Amino acid sequence: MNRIFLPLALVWLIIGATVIAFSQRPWLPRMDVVQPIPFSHRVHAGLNKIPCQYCHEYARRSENAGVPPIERCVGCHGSGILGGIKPVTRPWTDHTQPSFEIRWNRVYVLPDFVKFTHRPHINAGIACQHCHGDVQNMDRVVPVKEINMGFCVDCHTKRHASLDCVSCHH
Amino acid sequence: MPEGMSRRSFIKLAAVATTAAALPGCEPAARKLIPYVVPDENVTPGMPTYYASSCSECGAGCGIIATVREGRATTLAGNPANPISLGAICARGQAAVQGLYNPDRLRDPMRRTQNGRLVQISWDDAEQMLTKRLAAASKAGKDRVALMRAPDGPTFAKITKTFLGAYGSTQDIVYESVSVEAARNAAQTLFGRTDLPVYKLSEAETIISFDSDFLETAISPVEMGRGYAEFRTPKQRRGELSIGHAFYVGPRMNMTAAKCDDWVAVAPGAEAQVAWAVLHELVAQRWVSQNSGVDLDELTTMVSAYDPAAVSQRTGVSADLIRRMAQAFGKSDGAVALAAGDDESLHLAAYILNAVTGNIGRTMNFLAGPTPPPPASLNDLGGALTAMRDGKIDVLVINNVNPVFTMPPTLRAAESLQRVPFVVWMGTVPDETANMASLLLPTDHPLESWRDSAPRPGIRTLGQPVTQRIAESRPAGDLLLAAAAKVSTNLPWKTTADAVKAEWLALGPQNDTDAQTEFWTKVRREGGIYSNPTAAPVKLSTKGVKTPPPGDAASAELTFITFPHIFLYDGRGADKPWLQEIPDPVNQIVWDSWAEINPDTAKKLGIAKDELIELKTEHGVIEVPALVSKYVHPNAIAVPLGQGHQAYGRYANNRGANPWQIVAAGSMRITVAARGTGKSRRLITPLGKSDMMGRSIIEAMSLTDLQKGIVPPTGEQEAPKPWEMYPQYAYNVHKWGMTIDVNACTGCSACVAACYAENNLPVVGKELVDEGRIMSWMRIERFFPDTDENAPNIYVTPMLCQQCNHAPCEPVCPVFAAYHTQEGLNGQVYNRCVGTRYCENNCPYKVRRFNWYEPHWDEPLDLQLNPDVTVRGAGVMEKCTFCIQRIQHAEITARIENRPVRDGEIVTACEGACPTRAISFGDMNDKESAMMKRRDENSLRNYVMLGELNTQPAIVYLRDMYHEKGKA
Amino acid sequence: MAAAVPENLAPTYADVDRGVLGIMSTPGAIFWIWVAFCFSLVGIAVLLWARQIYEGLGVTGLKQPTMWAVYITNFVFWVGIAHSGTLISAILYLFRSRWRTGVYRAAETMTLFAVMTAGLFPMIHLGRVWFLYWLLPYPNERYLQPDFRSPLVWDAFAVSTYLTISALFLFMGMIPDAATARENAVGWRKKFYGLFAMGWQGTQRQWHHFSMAYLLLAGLATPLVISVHSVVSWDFAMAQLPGWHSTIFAPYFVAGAIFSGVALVITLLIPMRKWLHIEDLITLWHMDNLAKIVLLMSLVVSYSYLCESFMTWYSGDKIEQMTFHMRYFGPQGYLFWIMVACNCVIPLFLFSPRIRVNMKALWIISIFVNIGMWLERFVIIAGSLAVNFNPAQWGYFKPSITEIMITVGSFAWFLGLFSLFAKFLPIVSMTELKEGIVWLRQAIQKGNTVDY
Amino acid sequence: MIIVGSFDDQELSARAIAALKKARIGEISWFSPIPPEHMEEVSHEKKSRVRALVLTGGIIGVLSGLAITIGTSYEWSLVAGGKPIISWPPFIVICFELMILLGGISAVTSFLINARMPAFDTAAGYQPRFGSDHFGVVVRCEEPDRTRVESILRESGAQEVLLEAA
Repeated sequence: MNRIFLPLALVWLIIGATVIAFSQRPWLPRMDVVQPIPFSHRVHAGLNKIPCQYCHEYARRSENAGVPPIERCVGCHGSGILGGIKPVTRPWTDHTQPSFEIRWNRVYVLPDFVKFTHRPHINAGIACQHCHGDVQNMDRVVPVKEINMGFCVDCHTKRHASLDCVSCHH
Repeated sequence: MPEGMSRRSFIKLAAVATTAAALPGCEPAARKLIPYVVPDENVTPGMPTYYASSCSECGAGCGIIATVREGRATTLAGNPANPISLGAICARGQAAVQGLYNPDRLRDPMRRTQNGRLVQISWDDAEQMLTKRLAAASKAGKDRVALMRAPDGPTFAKITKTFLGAYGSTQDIVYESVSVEAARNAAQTLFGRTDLPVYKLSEAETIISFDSDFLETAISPVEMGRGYAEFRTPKQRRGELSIGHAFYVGPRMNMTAAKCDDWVAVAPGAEAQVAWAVLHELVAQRWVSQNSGVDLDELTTMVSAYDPAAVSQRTGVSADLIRRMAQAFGKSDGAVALAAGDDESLHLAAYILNAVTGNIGRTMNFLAGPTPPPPASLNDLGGALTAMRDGKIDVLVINNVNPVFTMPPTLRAAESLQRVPFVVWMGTVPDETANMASLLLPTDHPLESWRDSAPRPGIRTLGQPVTQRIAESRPAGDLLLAAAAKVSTNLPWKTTADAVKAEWLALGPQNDTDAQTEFWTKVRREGGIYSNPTAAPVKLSTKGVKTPPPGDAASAELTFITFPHIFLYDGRGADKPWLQEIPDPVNQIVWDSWAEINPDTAKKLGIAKDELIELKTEHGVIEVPALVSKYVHPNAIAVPLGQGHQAYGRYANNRGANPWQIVAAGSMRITVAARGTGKSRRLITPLGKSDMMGRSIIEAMSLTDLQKGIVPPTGEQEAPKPWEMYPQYAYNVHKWGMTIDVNACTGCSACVAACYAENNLPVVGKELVDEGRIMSWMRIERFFPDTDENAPNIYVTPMLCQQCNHAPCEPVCPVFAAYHTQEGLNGQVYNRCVGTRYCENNCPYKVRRFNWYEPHWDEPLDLQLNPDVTVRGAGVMEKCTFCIQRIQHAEITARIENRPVRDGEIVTACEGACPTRAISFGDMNDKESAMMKRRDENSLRNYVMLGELNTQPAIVYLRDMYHEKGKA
Repeated sequence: MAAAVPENLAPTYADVDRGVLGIMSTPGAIFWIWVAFCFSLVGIAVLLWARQIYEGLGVTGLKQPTMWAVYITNFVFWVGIAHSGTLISAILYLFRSRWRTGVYRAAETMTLFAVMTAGLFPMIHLGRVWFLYWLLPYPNERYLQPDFRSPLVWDAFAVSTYLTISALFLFMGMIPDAATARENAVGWRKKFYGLFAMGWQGTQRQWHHFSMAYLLLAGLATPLVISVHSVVSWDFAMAQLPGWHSTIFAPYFVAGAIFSGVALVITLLIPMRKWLHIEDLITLWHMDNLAKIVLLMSLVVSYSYLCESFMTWYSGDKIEQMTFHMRYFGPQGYLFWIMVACNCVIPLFLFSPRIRVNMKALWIISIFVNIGMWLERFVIIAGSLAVNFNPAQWGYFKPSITEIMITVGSFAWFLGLFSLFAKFLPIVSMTELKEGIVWLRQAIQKGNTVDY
Repeated sequence: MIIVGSFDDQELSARAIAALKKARIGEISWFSPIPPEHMEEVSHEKKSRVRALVLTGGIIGVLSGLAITIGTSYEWSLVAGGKPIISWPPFIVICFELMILLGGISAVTSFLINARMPAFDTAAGYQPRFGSDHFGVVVRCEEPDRTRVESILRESGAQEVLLEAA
């Protein structure tokens, strides 16, 4: 009997695993994101207690939270607030290079058909950590929660937020 | 624009946002974040920014509000502050963004080599070349430099003067292809005015249009459309409910004629006699105003040859109809006659009609104040071109006009340009004229540059750039000023931006810098300064009035008539794919030109449908496919302008024929010899049948019924009172709905263009339209009535998703991609769709669209995409959801501000664009909303499409209105 | 024609085995060329499908408003074909109809492959076939499930159930035959047939449960076959489109399915019995009976057409009437009239007993019926969509080369699989022929006495 | 000891079984290449358990149909076309199909289990010809009964009687 049923079970296992593998989406948060400069959220948000929205200032006003303009970095790093400029921050305190860019790598990427906007969530008093995890304890930001539809829907159900598909997909 | 933002980061940010929007379905979105170096205080990334500006697509002077996303202008809407547009915008205006992002725009300066090839050169070389030639020309003598341009506003005119002055020339040729010279001459003759009057259709009760397509291209389509809708809205006049009564006298049924009550089909050229016959009847019956200041006796002698009976004999228009027109005109409380064309006697008659009935100062006004200078007259134009041929011009700078394409052969434009040793072309998309130029300079699109316009007294619009340049272009004014700066040291300004600012500051408060700053902010915010000018007093003098020759018009030979296309106009719109793909409202043809020919004439000439007709005049020959239609007079063959480009970018090239090639300068009509060639080219239309087959799709009712309060029999079959098997769902917060006034809808398709722009609808091209793959979520549904009596001339109405409460499309979807939202919408979740297409099969209105292929935009047209709307990939069904992204935006804002969504806060794209305000959107739960009130106030006219199916649409249409035929 | 078997040489059990096992001899070159030809056509179809998936459904002739046409027609056609197999094997089994024994395995095989072919078409027609599994309920983090109110989900359940049950029915019924083949084979074939026989030895215990299970399976398959085509018809009847929205559709489609299916059985059996030399296993008596079913079903189908037209006229629904008017006299009206000729007129020849046993004539008539029934579905599907509620959106469908080749490929796929089956597995049930050997003897006699 | 009688006719083998039963000798079983109507008749077996199992399978099918349709409808209640969330008529279709599906699968599986299939061993007394044109009657008996059994088989018309060691 086993001679037939074992291979069958194996085939089913393989099919099942394939289905599960493919039902994952390529835009899941990436664990391996390395930023171009060794920026530490732990130092900024944790040790120095800089509020999230000091840098990610658009979160309450816009779809995107936004990455801080270099001017914002220079605000502290280039002025007297910090005792001196650490070597790693030198490139962008050099005002002679206005076109200097930091090309941050995105940790959280949503597909185009998900129209997530930060604005209502921040205004509803959801802590950033709710989705992004305890960023203030991370040197390098890695995703803690798997941001998928179930994650959104769970919270929306709990908080009686809109469960209309078109609220996010349009 | 954010001035502090670095150019590179803008381009990159734009690129990030675009890739995100342009990638459908499964591709991972952009993976990089690039921060600003210094943030712009006025811009919130991820949120739209709005800039007021002015529209440069035609001379009407509408204001626009550009929606800018991350530095990219995505959509244009009307500017509510501007009294001409009052928040609405036409299809052509909206397509300006496609001009901006046109993939065929010239990106770098080009020089033509000896063998005719174009080579790219640097701006420095180009400017050097230009100034060298200019210097040489001005050294050779006076007036050896000429500039041909469009009427580009007062500031640009000053820059032009400065430039020409620096090179010792006065040759400023302002060129408009569609001439209104006859109207100007008539105004000059009668009133001594050099400007044209302004019409107030809303004040009128009767309109007679003598071949003036005032709802389409003549005058100002947005303003006239709005006025016409008011004129047609049922309202109390002299204690009786009535709607305006409109007559259209002309050889073909255009969109304007379709919306009028009576289309008086006349042979081309017979309009004037009819107009004078109406005048005859008015005078004979003394339906004239006592204090019009017109010498009636003199008038009586002038009109003596135009007794209605006699004119009826000569033109074939029934005398009774002429008398009815006169009666309606003379006995109404406010009337207006409009005219178009090159026949001065026709314009005279129209002006006199308005004058004798006392309507000057009421429905027709000459405004007091500085009026825009007229474009070059035919004589001046001829003179300038002769000068070129005679070698009197060394350098010709052509800015933003296409004389080679739009000038009839009699002007010999191409030959003239060839004789000019150095032709400089400045513009965006290289055209036929650019083909003859030695130097091609890419200039900024109007949306990229500073400009202004003064379309009429009291209105001055300011155009500010709404987006950064997308090519290596420069403002045309800057080029002229830079060239002038080489030889002249005391220029008032260095750049166009300076010039515009200086000119505008001169209009505001002086000596107070704070007030000046405030003024400058205000005009930029409002897009101009607007005042309400008084009507200038005019006195009519009939001296020198030419009456039409009282010849026999009915038996005249076959006449070719051409007319500006509602979207492509004289050809300048042909490079914009939206305008090519949106079907012409009356004939529903896309991507081609057609020859309207009466079935009788076609039969006589043996011409079949779609057969190429060879149209031969003394000036040339064109071949156009036949559109056999009863809506054109048997004596006429009508071909629209616009197509027939040889060099105007990929969207315009090699389509249709150019009627400019066979007419004479100054006229759009000419005697023609037509014959079938035996070859044929199918005219492409997305429309199936033109016959409604008695179904309740577009309904109409007569004024009499409305007055009596009778609900007319609908096209619908008798259905038993719907019996609900299941309890209705409750919509606790909102239930979105729409009211569409079919009576107000003219078919102008501004809503369709708005939908294309807002919802990232791809343009599929002629072949795919033919295959039935057009992607428009919204369309103008057009039907011909099956009866001549008691029906509108043509039925038109916007057709879009009806958001049915009992939507047939929803329960057939196996995966809930189509479902009903909690706010009563027919949601469509694109990423859930597997593409069974069952929903579209089950949609009785056929308003769903399937992505047969991956959508595609030629770069950089994709910069126009709206990031709030997903771009749908291949295999996905898509449809209108009442601009759900705008609803979401407003609801989120309201929630954050802790208040309910206000009525009118959400404006759908179609509603916002509609010039006639035919569309209103609102909450059906809120009985006080403007949308619901409109329903209630017009309860007799309410109907829903295909109501017998009990789909319970959220769109309630208001029936079209008509006067019963034969009744004044 | 039918091999003349003298009475004294009436077949024995061994003759039956020899006859059927003889078919399963090693095939020759012609067979392989034929199979290779079939599967190369399938290959073309697969390539075209791959292109369709890559580029989008634009490569088909589908358009506004005919969103469904050839693919769905093929789906309904093949599901319909499948039905006759179950009818012959299950329903006639329950009725203890003697003559089914000779033909039922072939019909059942046809059912399985036809359902397999049919099942491909909903996939081929999908815009995003890679999300096909969304039509089935499975736990997922999105909390999203299919909408069981959609007829397409019923379809998914009905067709997959049908595929499962007909495969079970076929392979279970084949167990005793496979054992016979196993006992008469050597080498790899012995193992091959042993796999299908699953250790069947015809013991008392095996027969005891087999008989009951087979009977119950036949009992389950009977309502299933009715339900499957009813569900397929509801894909259309549940829509409100004029020409689709009709309560007559379920019986009408079931009748049509049996009609076309039996016709295809005839189409397949006539060359098969000739080329495989099994005229004395599948006799003229069998063919005569099949022809009678075709005739009966032709009359039922014709009645349905009349009924449909009458109801349209009697309802007074103008839109419905217009749809039918356009179906009869519209630009594609000729398709309807070809269909009427094929389905209602040509089968009337079968009233003649001589034509019923004239294999050439019968074969040609069966081909006409196949064409007619394909057209029937096409006329209903594409024709009704073309003439919908909104005249501004009317438009007729024209197939593209992709659709034509995929259709051809589906026939090739079906014939290829069927040929392989016929050559390698018992295409005629030995067990049941042996059981009814008395009847077989009579059948051969009847075949001999038929005047032809 | 196992005695195998082979017959070329079902009725003869059935007669043999009947006779053996009457004589109350040994344990009788048989092989048949065709559906054994006559042999079953004389064997007087209990009704097959397959019946009950198929019924169970069908009921499970209906119940799982109800569970899937109603459960998933409540999991996320989406409105479509104004129809109720729990729409019975369409759900019945699903229940029906699942009833058939599970009923059919349980018919086959219960047959296989009850018939001890797939079988990898040869049953005692099996001969290959029982797979095509011969019927076998197998009697498991003690040595003393051997002659009686053989004679009954021969009298009933067995073509051949073989003796197999146990």
